[in-house]
Amino acid sequence: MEYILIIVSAVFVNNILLMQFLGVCPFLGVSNKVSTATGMSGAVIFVIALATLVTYLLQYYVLIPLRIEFMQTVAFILVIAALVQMVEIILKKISPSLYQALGIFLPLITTNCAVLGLAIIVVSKEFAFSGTPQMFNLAQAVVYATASAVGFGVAMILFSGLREQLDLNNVPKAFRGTPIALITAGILALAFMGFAGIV
Amino acid sequence: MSRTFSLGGIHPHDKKISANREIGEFPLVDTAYISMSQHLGSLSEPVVAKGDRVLTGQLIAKSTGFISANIHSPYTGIIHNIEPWPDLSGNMVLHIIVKVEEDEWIKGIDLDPSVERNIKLSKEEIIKRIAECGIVGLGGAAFPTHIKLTPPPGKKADILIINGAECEPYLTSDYRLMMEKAEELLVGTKIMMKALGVEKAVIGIEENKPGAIKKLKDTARKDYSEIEIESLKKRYPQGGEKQLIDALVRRRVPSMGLPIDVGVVVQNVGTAVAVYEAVQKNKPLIDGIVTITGDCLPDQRNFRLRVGTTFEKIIDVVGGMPQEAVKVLSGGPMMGKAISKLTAATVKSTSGILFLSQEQTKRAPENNCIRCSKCVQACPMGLEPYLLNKLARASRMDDLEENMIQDCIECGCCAYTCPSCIPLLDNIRIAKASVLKIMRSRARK
Amino acid sequence: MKKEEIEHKGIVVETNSSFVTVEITRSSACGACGAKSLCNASESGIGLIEIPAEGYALYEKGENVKVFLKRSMGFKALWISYVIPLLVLIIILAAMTLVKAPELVAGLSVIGGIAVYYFIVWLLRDKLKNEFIFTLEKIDKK
Amino acid sequence: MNTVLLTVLVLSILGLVLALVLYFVAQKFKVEEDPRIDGVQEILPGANCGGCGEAGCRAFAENCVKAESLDSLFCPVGGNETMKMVAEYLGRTIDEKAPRIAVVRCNGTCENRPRTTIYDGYVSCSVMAALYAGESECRWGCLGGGDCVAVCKFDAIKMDGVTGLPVVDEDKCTACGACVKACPKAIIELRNKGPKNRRIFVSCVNKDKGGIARKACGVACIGCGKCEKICPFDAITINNFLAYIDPDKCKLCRKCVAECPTGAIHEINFPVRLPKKEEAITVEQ
Amino acid sequence: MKKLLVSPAPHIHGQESTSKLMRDVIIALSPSVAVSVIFFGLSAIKLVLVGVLSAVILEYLIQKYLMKTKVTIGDYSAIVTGLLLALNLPPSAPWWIALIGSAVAIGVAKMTFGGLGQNLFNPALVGRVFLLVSFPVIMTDWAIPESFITGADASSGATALSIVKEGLSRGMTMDQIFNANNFSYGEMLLSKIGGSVGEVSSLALLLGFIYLLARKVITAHIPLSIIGTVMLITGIFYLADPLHYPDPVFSVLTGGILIGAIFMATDYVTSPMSKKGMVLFGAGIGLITVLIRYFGAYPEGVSFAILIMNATVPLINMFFKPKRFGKEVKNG
Amino acid sequence: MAKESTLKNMVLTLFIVCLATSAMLGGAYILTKEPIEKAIVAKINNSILAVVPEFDNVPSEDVFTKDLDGVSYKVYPAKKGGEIVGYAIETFSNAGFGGRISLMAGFGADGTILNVTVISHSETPGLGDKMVEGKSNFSVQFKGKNPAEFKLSVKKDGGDVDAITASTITSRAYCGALESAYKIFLLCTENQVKKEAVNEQK
Amino acid sequence: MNRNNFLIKGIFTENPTFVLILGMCPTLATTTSAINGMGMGMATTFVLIVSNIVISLISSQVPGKVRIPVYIVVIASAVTVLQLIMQAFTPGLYNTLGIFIPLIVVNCIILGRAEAFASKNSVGASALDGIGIGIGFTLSLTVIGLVRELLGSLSAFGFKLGGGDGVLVFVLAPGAFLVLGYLMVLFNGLKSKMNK
Ligand SMILES: Cc1cc2nc3c(=O)[nH]c(=O)nc-3n(C[C@H](O)[C@H](O)[C@H](O)COP(=O)(O)O)c2cc1C
Ligand SMILES: Cc1cc2nc3c(=O)[nH]c(=O)nc-3n(C[C@H](O)[C@H](O)[C@H](O)COP(=O)(O)O)c2cc1C
Ligand SMILES: Cc1cc2nc3c(=O)[nH]c(=O)nc-3n(C[C@H](O)[C@H](O)[C@H](O)COP(=O)(O)O)c2cc1C
Ligand SMILES: Cc1cc2nc3c(=O)[nH]c(=O)nc-3n(C[C@H](O)[C@H](O)[C@H](O)CO)c2cc1C
Ligand code: SF4
Ligand code: SF4
Ligand code: SF4
Ligand code: SF4
Ligand code: FES
Repeated sequence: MEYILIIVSAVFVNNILLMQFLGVCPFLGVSNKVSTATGMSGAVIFVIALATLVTYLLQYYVLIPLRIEFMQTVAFILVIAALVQMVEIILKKISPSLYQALGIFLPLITTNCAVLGLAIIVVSKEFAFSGTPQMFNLAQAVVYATASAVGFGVAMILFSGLREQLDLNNVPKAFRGTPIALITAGILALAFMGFAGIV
Repeated sequence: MSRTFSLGGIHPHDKKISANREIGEFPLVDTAYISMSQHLGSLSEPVVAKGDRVLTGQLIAKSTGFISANIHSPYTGIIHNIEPWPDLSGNMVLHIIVKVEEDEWIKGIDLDPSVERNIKLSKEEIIKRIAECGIVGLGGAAFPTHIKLTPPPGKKADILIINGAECEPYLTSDYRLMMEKAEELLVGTKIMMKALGVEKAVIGIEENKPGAIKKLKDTARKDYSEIEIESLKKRYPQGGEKQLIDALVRRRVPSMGLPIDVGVVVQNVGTAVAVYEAVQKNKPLIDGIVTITGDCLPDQRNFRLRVGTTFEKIIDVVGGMPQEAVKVLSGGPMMGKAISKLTAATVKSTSGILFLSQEQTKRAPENNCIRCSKCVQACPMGLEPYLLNKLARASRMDDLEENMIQDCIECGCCAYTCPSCIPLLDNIRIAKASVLKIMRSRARK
Repeated sequence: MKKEEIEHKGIVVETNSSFVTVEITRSSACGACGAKSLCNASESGIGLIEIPAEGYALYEKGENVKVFLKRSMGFKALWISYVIPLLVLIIILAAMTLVKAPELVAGLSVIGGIAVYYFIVWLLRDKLKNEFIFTLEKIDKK
Repeated sequence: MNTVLLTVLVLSILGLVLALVLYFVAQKFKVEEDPRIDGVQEILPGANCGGCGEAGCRAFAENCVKAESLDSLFCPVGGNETMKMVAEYLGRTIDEKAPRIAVVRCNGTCENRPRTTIYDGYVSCSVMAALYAGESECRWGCLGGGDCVAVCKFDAIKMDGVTGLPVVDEDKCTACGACVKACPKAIIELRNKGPKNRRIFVSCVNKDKGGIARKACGVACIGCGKCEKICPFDAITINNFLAYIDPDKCKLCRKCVAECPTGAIHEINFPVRLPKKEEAITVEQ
Repeated sequence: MKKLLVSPAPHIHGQESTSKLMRDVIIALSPSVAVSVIFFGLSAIKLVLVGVLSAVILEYLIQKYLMKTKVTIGDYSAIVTGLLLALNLPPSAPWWIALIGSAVAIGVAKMTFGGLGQNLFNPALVGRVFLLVSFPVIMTDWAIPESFITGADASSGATALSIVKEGLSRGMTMDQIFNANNFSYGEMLLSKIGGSVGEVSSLALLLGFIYLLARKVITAHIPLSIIGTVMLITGIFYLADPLHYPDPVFSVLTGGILIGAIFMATDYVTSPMSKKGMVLFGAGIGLITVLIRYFGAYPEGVSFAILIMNATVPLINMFFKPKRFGKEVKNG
Repeated sequence: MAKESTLKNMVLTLFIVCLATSAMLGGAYILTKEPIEKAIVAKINNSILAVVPEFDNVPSEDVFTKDLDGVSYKVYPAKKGGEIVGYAIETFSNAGFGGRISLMAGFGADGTILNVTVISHSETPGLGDKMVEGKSNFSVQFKGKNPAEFKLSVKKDGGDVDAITASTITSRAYCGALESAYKIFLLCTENQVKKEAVNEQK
Repeated sequence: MNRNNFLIKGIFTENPTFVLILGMCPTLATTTSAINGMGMGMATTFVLIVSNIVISLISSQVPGKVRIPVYIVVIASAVTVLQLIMQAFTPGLYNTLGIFIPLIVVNCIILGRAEAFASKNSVGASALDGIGIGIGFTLSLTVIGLVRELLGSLSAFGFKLGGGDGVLVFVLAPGAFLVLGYLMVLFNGLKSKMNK
């Protein structure tokens, strides 16, 4: 039950994109096509899950024991950057054709707010769905981060569909591009407010 | 129970105001303009020269290719000239111009009106005769009939469908033909069945022509038990061949396919009668039944009209251009072509001339698409016209292809229903041509 | 070209008896931006694509070409490289949590599990190679 | 102090690992972009118009750097000057292309060419062209649907409300050729802009016989051949009753203009000299 | 000689036009307007007038002076938007609420996207949700203003749903709540329970539904699938725990389900194109509505549910194409 | 311009950069360590100061925890001259509109609520955040009330508290948090009483 | 480049928010009020200036292929220093801006400037560039914050301007998107008008 609450909360109620504003740049930039948005979401979910896992371990088994929590930002960003690059190298090493197929299909995933933001959130915020607020344990942290990434994906995919339709519509010139995307996102966020209070 | 096709369709007012007028003979004209492009495919090649005298029914131009047809002289007279002459859309097409003198038929044509029931020719002879007589489909596309009767290797027809739907509003030529030449039609059907080697034929007729249904059923009851007469719901485009096949035998012609892919050949009733006349009477295709109609016309008529008569002449005969008429169509209001040159002449497949008034035909200004999905619901091919229109305007060719624009039969249901008066079909038609070109060029690679 | 294919423009940079190497051109105006190598929005990071030369012998260096890949292949690549490892991650994590393993152990075994997964994929690399096939087409220059 | 040491330790280790990772990335992986691409791009106008046939200026720049020769590459917006700069930058040579401009070869204004039908469909040249010959008797001439106007990215071509013909704005036209492709009647041609923007061309595409052409339009080329005869440079040829002036051969002597009985030959940007020519110009305006 | 008119086929056009369709929607809404005027008197008239007028005037001003395009208030769609917005407000709302709502509906949700047919979200609902989120106090105050007929017995001051939600949160059972408040189905059909201006009489709304169906303005796919889903899900909850969940009929008759399903989810512009898609769309709305009602902070979720499903419409259209005539592609 | 990218070069550069920046970081950390700690302590002390009467001890040093329903709460006793004059209890509720609401509630020795401040919350600005002192009169109504006779629930639920308009959820959560704090207070004083009783027995 | 232009560039021609559309997350998240927006803007400006200076100092010594990691380390350190300082001296603002302070690290503006400008220019020019862009960013955020604050709570820089509550959405998430969207249109309109 607790995990269900975590998931619903992360995907819908506190959607990282629409409610917490993490990862807005790729949201505005890559969401032109449904297929690309889907692919991007898949990749981002994995990267976020893995990055959260690693940074969680880093936080609790390196930084805190050494009492250098203030190094969090530097350490996290370096680890995440290296991790993302490493996944790509590994993929390229494993099968160049697989990597090429992926590359031609997806935009490059680099670190963005969502990855770093979630890594920091899960180790610094207390959560309480019932009882005493606590820091997340590892499983909760990863589930929360993954679910948030799924929420990011849901918003991205919905939005890419809307974008594809807008492409064919006759949006006034002044609004074309980013402004209409922002306004659409605003209305989408308005709609998502309906989920308020579910968790 | 009347049958009908499964997707889409619309119900325009049918306005068959000339239904009760018997087929009349059209008077002789002074000059006939015979187009060399009376069929789908390449132009025919004249076999006569300027100054030659030709007889009615004499071969004057020969088929030049696979999808091409012979052309015969509709009148007796002197070849005045062979030169480009505007067709009804104003484009110059090679015409043979005949100064008409009289109406002397060439020998070998049986002009006896009695019905010749006995089919003597063999399968091969039938097809040869049809080709010689220059028969083309009279349902609109003017596709050479002998080719349709020779299925490509590996394909086999098992049903012949005779298209008597005449779903276009106003037109009554097929109806009159079924009323007045019922038995010839049935014999023609049997000839084609023989040519195709099929055991079964179905004639589909829209239920707003109860007279024709009754007449054919009565006639068929005697000796034509292998020919079924089916009544069809009144719903446009019941006569579209894919729809008709769906309605009558519940087979779906695949996308980009032909009726023969599902073992069916479709022929128009006029074609069937023309086949009868060619095979049994050796008469080439030089005339056809034409409805001349329109609400603003005082006197609507059905004529047996020779090929090569100018529209000007026809208008004269029916009493001049009506005051209110602003648009003259060759064909029905849904698929017919607007005539821009009255000096142009009729061709084999001309089936009607329709006068429309400003009020009936003026296009309303286009508004934004309100995504009402009425076009989607009307499209008999299950396409999304609104989307095709938008994609076409954005020149998104690959998306158009994915959304099966090539399946559009250009029936116009979408444009007819659209409450926002969007010229859906205008855009779809152009884009469809471009997409087909792209597809072909890819296929060639 | 059909919609089921992803298409990129590129230039042939090398040909030899076994491979045609194509460099993908950045296709959007993004390419001009100073921050492109860091930006999430800019397009594809891949540069070179090697295509088995069979049938493409006529291609010359410097030629403008289009590279195609079936869209479904793109999704397949996505599954193999990201989605399945994600499932591996979650399953191992769930299992370790259920058996109440210490977090450090759980975390490290997840990383180990993913490593094993990638290793298995590596073992299958020859099979994969034949899966993801690109096609080439010359661009007609007018 | 302990903390500082730890900090240094941790960061240094991280830095080391990162360096290794990135070393492999760089070794195995990234295609280092040719820095010259940036250079070329800076030279380009940056309109990202696609006139060159590429997705944008960047792609064009990449092409310039990588292609074996610059011959088949041309930026219509920047024109020769830009291409020269690009060639200089890359240390290559190019043939100079004469600057060009879009020319509308139809003068069938409402006055010159009476309308015989009224078009009442979707206003688009391609739709009209597929349907029929056009509102006038001339089946070659401009349909006035403005497909060329719609396609121009530079706002360089406008419909003249009075004549019903498109007019090219000399200052804005980049000779990208988009309108040429869009016109279903092949009326627009890219011609040499000419010295001082002066050029002479036959403003008609009617290939019908003289009589028919003349009947359809008062200023049609009737293929009489007078210009062909008078041209001292053999620049004019007549095919299908239609004269064509080869822009590369034409020396702008203006003899043909005076000779044309219908005024189908247009001269642009010449000083007004003979009263007769004034007439021709008024017709054009 | 007479100049002939030339155009591509088809040469005739059906009877439908945008303005006729919109007029039909207005006609279908008129019973509800009438009922609301009877029950809420001047305040209903005031809200409807302000809503409609400001919508139309704003559309006119924006088209004329900001967008400088053709003015299309003649298609009546702005009237529909204004009317539906007004019908979705609490009767006690002040006039400026209707004004702001219309401004957001027309200005933000419709004109920003390019006007009629271009918007992605239902304008009236964007207006309403904007108001709900911005002015929750006003928008959830169901005090019933003076009415033409004696308002005394009708002024419960809260919607049935909020009463239920409130009651449940205080640990009451459904029966207790029903008894305490004298709910009955007859009242719900004819309107005795508080609610938005237009939600008040289910009967009037159903009348409009029948009219729209008869005139073929809408098909029944979306409304029926919404109502069906709501009944199904609330039915399951009801069967599982009748003490704490209302029965399905109550669930459908209360709140905005009917007006939402009949008039707002069916808005052409923001609903799917294919039949299958419509059914899915409706089911989604039903599901989210119940979810919000039962688990969310808001007592009512129809508006949010429709807006959320509006966002899925492009995807639905992409994946639920109409049944094609000939699927198999040959020799492509 | 840039140096060649050999392995040695790269490792060296990164290493040096890391070394330099980390040294700088460590330095910055040491320099700011004290002010940061002070800021944190000050925050707690300030909120304690705001809710309990004058005291002469350092409550954050005397802090102890009490458990209620499996949840532990921090209690800061305020003493004057060794005598307990009140408790500042850090309490919370998870039932807020935006999740968790943390309060610092000050009780006098007799159980009257002296003052309440909001430590953290994520309620809606303009609605739920009116519970924050100074933003509306909501928090004022608790001052000087003794929960023994002042029922800590909103009037809608039969209590004595005037809810914030349209923010019943927040108001309920706030009351809930206070309720728990009061119970903790009772636990504390119970012990006290017991202790006193024991003392007396002795 | 003309040195005096750095302000025009930052505020106008290369305004990071409205023209480059970078760093959208903090722009949307922290502009619930003018003060918060300004605080975030100033924090970012600090990092921008420091990183620009440092990077322009060291860039000539950095091999091409470790450029990015070196930049990241520099930027992250600058951010950490900022974090420490804010925690120590402005704990209130630090808490309000929350997670978006560490996220300055991934703000594309900073890496973008490092790549595009600081690595190729002198220390002085880089510092000015940082100041210009920083001011542009701060100004944008302040304006967005001000608009949202005005509409949403009828106050400006914390001063109440009238009775009543304002239109609540504007301080909530949807309002952030809407205000930024419309301001962007306004900005573009202004810009094109000025260009004429
Ligand atoms: C929309 C549409 C409607 C048609 N309606 C008729 C019709 O009413 N009667 C008819 O004989 N052919 C009609 N046709 C033509 C038929 O599809 C088919 O081509 C014809 O029956 C074949 O016979 P033919 O080769 O003898 O002409 C229609 C075609 C289309 C696309
Ligand atoms: C390009 C083309 C090729 C065709 N090829 C054949 C064919 O090989 N065999 C055949 O029986 N009919 C063929 N048809 C005829 C069609 O099946 C159809 O009967 C004809 O287009 C007239 O249909 P309509 O009147 O509905 O437009 C062909 C038609 C077209 C347009
Ligand atoms: C955007 C928004 C934010 C809200 N924030 C709060 C809040 O912070 N606290 C709260 O108690 N209710 C909040 N609500 C809930 C409603 O105001 C509603 O009144 C609540 O469900 C309780 O209703 P009542 O006070 O009338 O019983 C919010 C509603 C909306 C639309
Ligand atoms: C059946 C039907 C339902 C409609 N429902 C709405 C609605 O719920 N909200 C609205 O703003 N407009 C509605 N309209 C009007 C119109 O479609 C709407 O203003 C467009 O969304 C504006 O682009 C409706 C129109 C029709 C025909
Ligand atoms: S014209 Fe084409 S798209 Fe339109 S209804 Fe007919 S088949 Fe469908
Ligand atoms: S019928 Fe017209 S308005 Fe309706 S969806 Fe189709 S194109 Fe749009
Ligand atoms: S489209 Fe035609 S007019 Fe416009 S710039 Fe290109 S060549 Fe010139
Ligand atoms: S020049 Fe060609 S494209 Fe332009 S309006 Fe005339 S016909 Fe149309
Ligand atoms: S600021 Fe760019 S993704 Fe967040």
